[in-house]
Amino acid sequence: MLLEQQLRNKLQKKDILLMTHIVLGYPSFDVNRQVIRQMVENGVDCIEMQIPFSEPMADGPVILKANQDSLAAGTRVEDCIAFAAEMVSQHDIPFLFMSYYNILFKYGEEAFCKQAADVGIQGFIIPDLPPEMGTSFLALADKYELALILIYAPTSTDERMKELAGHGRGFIYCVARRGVTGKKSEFDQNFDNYLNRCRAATNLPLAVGFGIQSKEDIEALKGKADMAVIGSRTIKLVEKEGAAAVGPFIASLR
Amino acid sequence: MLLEQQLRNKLQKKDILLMTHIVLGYPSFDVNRQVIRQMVENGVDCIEMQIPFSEPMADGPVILKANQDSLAAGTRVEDCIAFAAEMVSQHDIPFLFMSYYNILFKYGEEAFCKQAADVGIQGFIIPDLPPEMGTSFLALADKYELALILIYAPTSTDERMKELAGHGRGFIYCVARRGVTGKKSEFDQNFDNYLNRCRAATNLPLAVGFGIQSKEDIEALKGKADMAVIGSRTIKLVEKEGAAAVGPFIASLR
Amino acid sequence: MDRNGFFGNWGGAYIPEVLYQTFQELKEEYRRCRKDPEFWQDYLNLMSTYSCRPTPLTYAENLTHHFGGAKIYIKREDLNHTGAHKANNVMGQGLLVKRMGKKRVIAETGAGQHGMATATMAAKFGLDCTIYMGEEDVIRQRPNVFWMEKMGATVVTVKDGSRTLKDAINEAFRDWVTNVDNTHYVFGTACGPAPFPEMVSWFQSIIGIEAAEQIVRYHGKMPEKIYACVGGGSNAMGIFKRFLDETDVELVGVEAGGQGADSGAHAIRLSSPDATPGVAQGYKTMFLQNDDGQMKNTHSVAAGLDYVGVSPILSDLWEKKQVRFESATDDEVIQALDLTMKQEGIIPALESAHAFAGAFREVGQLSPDDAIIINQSGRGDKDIFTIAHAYADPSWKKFIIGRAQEYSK
Amino acid sequence: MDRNGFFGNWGGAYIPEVLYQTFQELKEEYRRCRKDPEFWQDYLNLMSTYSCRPTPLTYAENLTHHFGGAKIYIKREDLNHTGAHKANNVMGQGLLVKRMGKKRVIAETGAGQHGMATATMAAKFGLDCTIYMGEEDVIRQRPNVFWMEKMGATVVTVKDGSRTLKDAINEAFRDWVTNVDNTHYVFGTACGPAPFPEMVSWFQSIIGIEAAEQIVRYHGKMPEKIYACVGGGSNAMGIFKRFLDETDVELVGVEAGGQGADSGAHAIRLSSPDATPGVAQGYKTMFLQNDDGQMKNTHSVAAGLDYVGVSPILSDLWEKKQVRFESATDDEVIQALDLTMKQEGIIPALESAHAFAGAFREVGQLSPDDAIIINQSGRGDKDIFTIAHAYADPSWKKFIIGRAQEYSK
Ligand SMILES: Cc1ncc(COP(=O)(O)O)c(C=O)c1O
Ligand SMILES: Cc1ncc(COP(=O)(O)O)c(C=O)c1O
Repeated sequence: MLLEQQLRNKLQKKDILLMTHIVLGYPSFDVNRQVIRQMVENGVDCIEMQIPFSEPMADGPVILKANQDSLAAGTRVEDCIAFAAEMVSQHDIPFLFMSYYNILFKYGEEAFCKQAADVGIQGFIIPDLPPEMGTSFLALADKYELALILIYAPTSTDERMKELAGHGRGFIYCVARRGVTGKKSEFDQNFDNYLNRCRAATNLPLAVGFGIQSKEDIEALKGKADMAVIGSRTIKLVEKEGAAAVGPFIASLR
Repeated sequence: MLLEQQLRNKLQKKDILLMTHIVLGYPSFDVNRQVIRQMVENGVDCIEMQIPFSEPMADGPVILKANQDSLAAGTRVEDCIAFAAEMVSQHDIPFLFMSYYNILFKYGEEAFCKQAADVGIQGFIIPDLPPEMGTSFLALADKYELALILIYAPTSTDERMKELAGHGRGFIYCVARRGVTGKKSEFDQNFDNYLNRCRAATNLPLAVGFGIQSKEDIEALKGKADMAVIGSRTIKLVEKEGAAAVGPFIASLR
Repeated sequence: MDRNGFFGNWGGAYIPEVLYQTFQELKEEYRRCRKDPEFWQDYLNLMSTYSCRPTPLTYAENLTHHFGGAKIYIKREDLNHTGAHKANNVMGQGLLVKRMGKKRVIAETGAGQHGMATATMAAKFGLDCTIYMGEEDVIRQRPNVFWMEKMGATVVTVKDGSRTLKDAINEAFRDWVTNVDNTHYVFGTACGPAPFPEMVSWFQSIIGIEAAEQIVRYHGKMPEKIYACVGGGSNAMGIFKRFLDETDVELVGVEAGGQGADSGAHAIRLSSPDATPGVAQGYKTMFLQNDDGQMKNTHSVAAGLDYVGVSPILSDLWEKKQVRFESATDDEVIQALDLTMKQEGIIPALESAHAFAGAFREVGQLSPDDAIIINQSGRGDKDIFTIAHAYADPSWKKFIIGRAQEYSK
Repeated sequence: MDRNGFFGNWGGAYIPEVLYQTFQELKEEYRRCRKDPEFWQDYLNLMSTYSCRPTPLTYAENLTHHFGGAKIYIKREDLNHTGAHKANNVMGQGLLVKRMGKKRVIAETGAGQHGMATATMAAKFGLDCTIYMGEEDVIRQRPNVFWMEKMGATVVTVKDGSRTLKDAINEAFRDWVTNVDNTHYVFGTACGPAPFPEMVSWFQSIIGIEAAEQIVRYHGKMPEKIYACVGGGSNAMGIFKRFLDETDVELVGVEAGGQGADSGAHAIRLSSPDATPGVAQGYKTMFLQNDDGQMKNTHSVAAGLDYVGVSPILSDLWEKKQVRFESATDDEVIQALDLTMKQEGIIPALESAHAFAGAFREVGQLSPDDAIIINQSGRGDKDIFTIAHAYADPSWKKFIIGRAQEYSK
């Protein structure tokens, strides 16, 4: 079943879904394992697993450091794929790969899609691959029934949003604000107008990411968005209080 | 009696005359006193007393340092004139002032000539005052019967020598070589040719200076020059062995 | 450049969605400027009154006799205001920023030359300015940092990754996506997402346009070869562009050989097998990366050449064999610098000295009837710390130690 | 200049007899060059291909608005090769030396700029080169010393007297009287025995010739006032000369006020009562000396202005009230420098900054319809140690201390 359908099914039972994010190999695959278990057990609906890249242009200090430390610890792409296979087999929620285009490009677009499909990954988030640059990759993703999630930003015009909607699969990742990951966002009137524009532009489910940190944030999104994305927040949590703290935190969000 | 005549008289009795040089106030007027006494007692025929100047452009390291130390010790032009008066009254040989033009210029050309004449100075050596620059001063020197000694250099053309001869008084100071005071000179064939040119250009007595250090040097000059000039050599001697060493050294030169 | 910003297989604009709209506007404004003859005229006026364009083409008579081959001419970008070709690009983008009405500029810098140039432009055009500079370069190029700050710019030391140029670029992009509305990113070289490679090359093309006119005036015909050092590729594109259609003129790009092509410690992207196609910092080109696509650390004595990528336009010209690429090691570069100083009284920047080293290797074999042009992209003054260091000059060390003692009091 | 080298009551040639003949030859050759239109043409060609003459005249729009008075134009001698107007004089004398067939040049230097320029010229013309530099200046201007040596010159540190410019000049004369046959003394400013004051001014006059043409082109008429800093007087004479007959143009020379006109620690020869007529270093002018005629120590933050004498031509113009003289203190100069960097992105040498300080004081009172020209004799890069020091920049100190620790290992 395609990612979009899976999410729609979940949305039958919940008024908003939760997607979380981890950086593979940071602080270690072992800790990744514990964190993911806690996330799943506490009702996370979807997890994006970031394959670390040396030039994470769109990421803020927290995830940037996670990328660098993971690589410094020797994380390879093959390790990430193997770990993904393990997670998919153990947990019954959709998993996505998040990374920068060079990782896929260097691996080989088709080889990567094939591998991802084989291990049961449902889709990709690639912040530096707008559809103009990803024509061949979009085709391959469809061929292997993988959803290439596209991104909306507050700076996107209505016209641009429509264009992206045409290429998007699974859901649209709405970046809550200008800037990189990690900083707090304001969910004010401007934000609502922005989400309304997003909604008007596409029928795909809307996920909202960047700076979502608390139950309040998520409450504020109910009825406006279909999925909330928790990114840096859990990474900081694990750094401070360890993997065990993730479960309670996730639970506290709903 | 004019300087030239005095020297000619001395030349009746000696085959070569000796002129020595001191820097006033270096290392002190006291030492100057002792040194001059020793020079006179050992048969020096003429003494040039250098009034220190802060920019002794034509002097080498030894005399340069003497100038600076004398000034650092507080030597003033007035002190030099007073000291000259004392020497002239005590010793029966001609004394000359050697200095750079600014000292006389700043004092006032006429004022300085008058003063010098009053205290019995016989003439001046001013390395940075060629006759073209000294028209007024030459006239004043004549008025006060002071000899402005002019200088020949190996680079002077015959024509230039003739021109200088016309303005020169007392004797001509023949610089033995290119360069500043203090370094040894070669008294070779070139040098002889040079002295011949000097002799041909003027009837004034010829003094030879720059780098004369020993009896041999002076022997070499006999018959060619009328006066040998000992400069830096005695200053170094006083620095090393004290004033008392000057007498024996002078004696050893003839 | 095709409509997606590609040159053959290279280039493009791999940018986060947040920047999409800005790039549309930038491309639009850039297109307008290219169509508007007045813009180029304004640019020429600015460069001839604020900097000293046209820069001279100097006949290096002593070097020519030293090697006994072709006549050596040096294009003197070192005489630009701020001391390098970087001014050409920055002033051009400055005029663009004024048209776009943005009030703040940011820039990355490696050697500090581009940072200096941008800080200078910002002061002249009354713009706020933030410069991102890798920690290692901040140390290598301290004097430039001092001047940038004195001209009112904020210099941010980047401590991520390899702490050099590429990391400064990432950090600048992070600033841009955050402040996109009022900020223009003055990209410093012919790399990055379209339209930067083409736009920067356009502004720099003034070098070659002048050089072509000058060499014909002095030498009577086109040169045999033209040498330029290649970091990101802007000074090379700047002097090459005009000559691309002159098929008899060989264009030679000299990359940073660092400690040698086999040492791994270099920045050779096109003239060694170490680099492979990749996509980073918003564009596709030949990158020094490992099998996973992770960028490697590079090395060069010249901060401005110490970079993992290279202009996509040059990758295209390389693939099409329109430009030949060589490299020069740190040692060869210091030797070339030494020879040039002693023979001509000219002090090339360490970056530029790569072009000299590359040319010196070959010029002896050419005929005295022919001429070559070396592009002196900048002056070496800025490199005194690096160069004095490379010479291990004892009196320099003594001087620095003395100064430090004063400061430690 | 009359036949004895005087300008009114000033100048002359008070030289030891050993040099008489050389000066005859020098004067002769100089006269021939002045009569020979080809010589000036060769000079222009050299300066436009090796340096970047004509140097720009930059309209300082921001400074103009800042002061709200006359339009401020800056003559950009800083863009010369080696970074100052000194190149104009040195290259001219270089051509002269080639005609005279001498094989060795010597020079004094204060700021190091003239030494740099001479070492550069010597490298280009293949001449042996020895530079005399006061110990204090060697310390103040270390980077220049480094470059001079790298260009093959021998730099002799002068430890006599005040260990600054005047002592370097004496030492250079001592070398000259010793090696007069094969050596030319490249005097660095419009001082010294005739024909140097006039000859140096002649070579520098290219500044004013260009500036006059440029200001009329940009501004439509002659400027109200022209400001130049005055050390020995060469950059001032260089820009003033062309305007001496333009009686409506006021010429203003700015001397080094050091710690203040009353502090005794300054180098004000013409705009304070401290100086008196004197004769030293081969010429007659206004000197800072005591009642006995002994030269005093001078002080300026700018090594190039830290000198006891001044061009006899300027003393004459001062006496005849054709040039007005002012002074600027070290502090005013640092402030003017700071403002110029932030407003225009231009970094004047500390010497030049005196001219800026002098102009800033007055420009506000002039009409916006009028214009002034400030002669930027050189660029400030060379002064980084002095300027960073003056700012007591902490990160700079930290940097130097860090470097020193490396070197102390
Ligand atoms: C003087 C100089 N030359 C060359 C370069 C390399 O850049 P590019 O290859 O874009 O000319 C730099 C970069 O900072 C530089 O400062
Ligand atoms: C940049 C600069 N300006 C001015 C001067 C002062 O010399 P002058 O008065 O001869 O121009 C110097 C002397 O070194 C200098 O380096």
